[in-house]
Amino acid sequence: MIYLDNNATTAVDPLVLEAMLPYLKEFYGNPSSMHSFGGQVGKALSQAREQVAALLGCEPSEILFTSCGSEGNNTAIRAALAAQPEKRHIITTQVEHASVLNPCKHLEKQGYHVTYLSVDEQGCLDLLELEAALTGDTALVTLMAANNETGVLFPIEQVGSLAHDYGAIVHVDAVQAVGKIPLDLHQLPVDLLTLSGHKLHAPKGIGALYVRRGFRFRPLLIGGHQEKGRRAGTENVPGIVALGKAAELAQTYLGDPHEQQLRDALEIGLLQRIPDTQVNGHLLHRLPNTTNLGFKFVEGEAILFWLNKYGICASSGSACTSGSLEPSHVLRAMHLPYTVLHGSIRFSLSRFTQAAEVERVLEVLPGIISHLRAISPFSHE
Amino acid sequence: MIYLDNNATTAVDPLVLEAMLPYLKEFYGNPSSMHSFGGQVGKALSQAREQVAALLGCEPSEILFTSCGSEGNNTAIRAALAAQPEKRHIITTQVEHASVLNPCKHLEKQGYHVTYLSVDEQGCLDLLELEAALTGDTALVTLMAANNETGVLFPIEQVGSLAHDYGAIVHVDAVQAVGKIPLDLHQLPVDLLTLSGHKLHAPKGIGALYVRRGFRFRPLLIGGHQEKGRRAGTENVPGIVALGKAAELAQTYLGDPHEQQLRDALEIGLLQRIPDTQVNGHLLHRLPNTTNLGFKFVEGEAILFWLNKYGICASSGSACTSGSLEPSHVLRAMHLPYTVLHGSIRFSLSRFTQAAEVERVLEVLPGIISHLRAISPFSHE
Amino acid sequence: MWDYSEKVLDLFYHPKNQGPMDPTPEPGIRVVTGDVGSITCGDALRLYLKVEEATERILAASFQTFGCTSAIASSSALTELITGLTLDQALKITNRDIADYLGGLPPAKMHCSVMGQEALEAAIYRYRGIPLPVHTDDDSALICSCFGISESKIRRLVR
Ligand SMILES: Cc1ncc(COP(=O)(O)O)c(C=O)c1O
Ligand SMILES: Cc1ncc(COP(=O)(O)O)c(C=O)c1O
Ligand code: FES
Ligand code: FES
Repeated sequence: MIYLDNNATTAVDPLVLEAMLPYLKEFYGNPSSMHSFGGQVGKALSQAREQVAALLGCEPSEILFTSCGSEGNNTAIRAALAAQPEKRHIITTQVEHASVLNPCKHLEKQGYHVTYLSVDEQGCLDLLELEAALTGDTALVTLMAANNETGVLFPIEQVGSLAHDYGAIVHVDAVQAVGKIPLDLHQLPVDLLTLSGHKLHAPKGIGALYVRRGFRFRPLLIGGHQEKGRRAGTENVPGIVALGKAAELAQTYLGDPHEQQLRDALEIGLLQRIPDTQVNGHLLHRLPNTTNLGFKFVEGEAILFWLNKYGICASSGSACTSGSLEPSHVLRAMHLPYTVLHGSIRFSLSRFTQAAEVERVLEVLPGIISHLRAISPFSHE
Repeated sequence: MIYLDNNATTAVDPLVLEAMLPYLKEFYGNPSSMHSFGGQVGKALSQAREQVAALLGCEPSEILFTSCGSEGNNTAIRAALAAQPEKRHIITTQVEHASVLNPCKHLEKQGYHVTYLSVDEQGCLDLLELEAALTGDTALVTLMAANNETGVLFPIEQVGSLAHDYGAIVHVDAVQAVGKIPLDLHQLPVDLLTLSGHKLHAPKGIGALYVRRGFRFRPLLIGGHQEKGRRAGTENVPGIVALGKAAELAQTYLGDPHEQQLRDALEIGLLQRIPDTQVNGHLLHRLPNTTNLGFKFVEGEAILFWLNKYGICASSGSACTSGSLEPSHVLRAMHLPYTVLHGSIRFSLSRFTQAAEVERVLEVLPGIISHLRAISPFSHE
Repeated sequence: MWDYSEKVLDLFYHPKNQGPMDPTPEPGIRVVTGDVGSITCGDALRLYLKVEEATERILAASFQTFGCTSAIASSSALTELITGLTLDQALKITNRDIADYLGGLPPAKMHCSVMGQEALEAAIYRYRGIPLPVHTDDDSALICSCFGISESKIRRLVR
């Protein structure tokens, strides 16, 4: 099996599994308990918090653990609005993940005014548009660090500074960025930042939210005192330990050119072998592991099924919208031509991807595309 | 180590770990993905949903997976109020878990009127008090099936019927009941029911919410289409598989007298050996695994530290308030005398508890209590 | 789980000077007690002092405590700290001194050491026949988060 769908989810690193296993076996205590069996588990949580903080360049006390990226995004958006309850304006972008867009749509029904910033054909933001949208009534600017479908990076630093000039809170959905590109929250003008473990070789079911020190945070889940009252619920100890280890490992791999070299080899190789193909998204401002390619005149699902037949996993659109039949909202926002819109495939690599796997895609995909084009009524026009 | 704190959290059953491990290793695909690698993971989720449904006597489609009991309770309360937005009254009890009480307190600030039903000295409800509190404006009756501190059972069936007579939605926090006593949702007049995996030998970080078919559910976490749009976020696949297996195992152990026999041996043994000791909570309407004992004139934390020295894990109050200095709100609601209030200890057993472990407690605890009483200023008065 | 120092745990598991003091009169020596807290609020301390009347020196001290790990350790620490001091010297002992002697206490548990200071004050004032100063509600709120205003009133009634 050739797994090139790492933006959907990643394999748990064996070292991560090794780190978490004791907490699925002998160290099952509840960290809130009044015995040293539970107490020693509490120490493991502290260590994990330090590991995650180290990757992000923040303080351990600024990290709270969640169950996934979606919870992080939902929580951050609510917390930001609760911190400035008198303001009624939100700025986001048209290409956000559903776990940001859907809460925003929901808030529109509750009387919030939401600006969805557009992107250009390369998926990039226009800072002038952002500046024009910002007002003293803007409670929140929420945008992603890196796009899950195209890998395009947004200029968090500039956006954050501008937003802060207007007194808005800045939330960054960094689910796709964390572990793939360096982030330094000591430097970045960001108040809240979301990450999700299963995108960086930790298991599914664990995530984290960065909350800048001093931020008047209001929790989404209320109940017990866990996470200093910022997230109720018995802590997912094995998941937290795993995320800590995954963060530590990610840091050691940051800057390793391996993924980008293979991604470039794949991208260039396919562009050379398959005519009428284009890269979707800015060529430079992009995650090192992602390429989104538009194969004109063919349909994405058909390509995926063929790839699947060869044991190759890739994706069209984002994993959690691919159950629907609509073309990707991200590519539509980029105003890609219809010929490309329906035939775009995302390959997303990881540190476990091997050169031979890329080779194999280069071998089989040209045949698949030409087969599908042969039966397409459009390619002959 | 002698672990008698199973109401705080339980050990993962080795069979549960075995079932989930493949999903922490080779089967890491995203169930929403468009390749068969992700697809086979989707099948595992369906199976787990069936296993949980079988334990509860409901349909698989009525189960949605959450990250913990607290998320389940928070979600259920919000969903119930959203389903009847015009009603402004909630009924709960004084002895609920913080993840029910704190949302209720929060809702009071938002204009809801909340009735906190009292309990008697045995921790039992008065159905007449419930009936007197119910009105046509009651949106929700939320109460626990079994109390985490005393194990006392509430009469869910009668409460549910009464509540339904008045058109209220019924939510049951069954976090402590599921897996310990039989529950049959085909029969029970319940609309929403919460459970948490780590209380029944699944790992921390997974839970489930039962939502009666036809209930107009509104999700707490919004975003992707996971869980049929009822809970956004990439599914915690290993956790879900584990919960499924844990539910299946729990079903096979239901009715096994082992836990209750040991609990009774422990309780009777301690009552016989230690004077001025009482059982807190109704002797019959109680979980088979729990005993809460009040040792007069001594303080709970001191007892726990001594037990800890002998490698015995127990608890005073609920794990998530033991960080605070207040005596348990549950025991206070029962109006226990102050002599008992501060010196109460919960022992909670599991199917893994062994007779020799109970023996050991019977050996050491009498000495601990008499030592502490010797240095207490009250016992001589 | 509280992160207690070794010293706290040691004095908790092996308290020094525990138990009531023999009240049989000895010439030139007085035994007094100082009480604080009550069973209502979950912690109480009775301190016994054996004082040499000529020198006002504390010849021995012992305690009985109803309370948590740190309350028991604090009480025991107090008795060690004050043995051999004159009453005037002992009055200078603060709860900080007790906590320091214990190698520190978790912040949420600092109030457990305050009880020691209060009991000492109570015993010495009783020895000298001075009425006990009334602590304002503000003070007690500072002292212990489990003594709410109403509870500190209960506490005085019970006392
Ligand atoms: C009765 C009850 N409800 C809810 C919860 C919360 O469950 P969790 O810790 O999984 O959020 C617990 C346990 O802590 C409980 O005992
Ligand atoms: C950019 C982005 N944000 C948020 C999420 C949601 O993360 P999760 O699936 O862990 O809830 C994802 C992935 O699905 C994502 O790619
Ligand atoms: S042709 Fe099948 S989805 Fe449109
Ligand atoms: S005496 Fe330590 S908590 Fe009150």
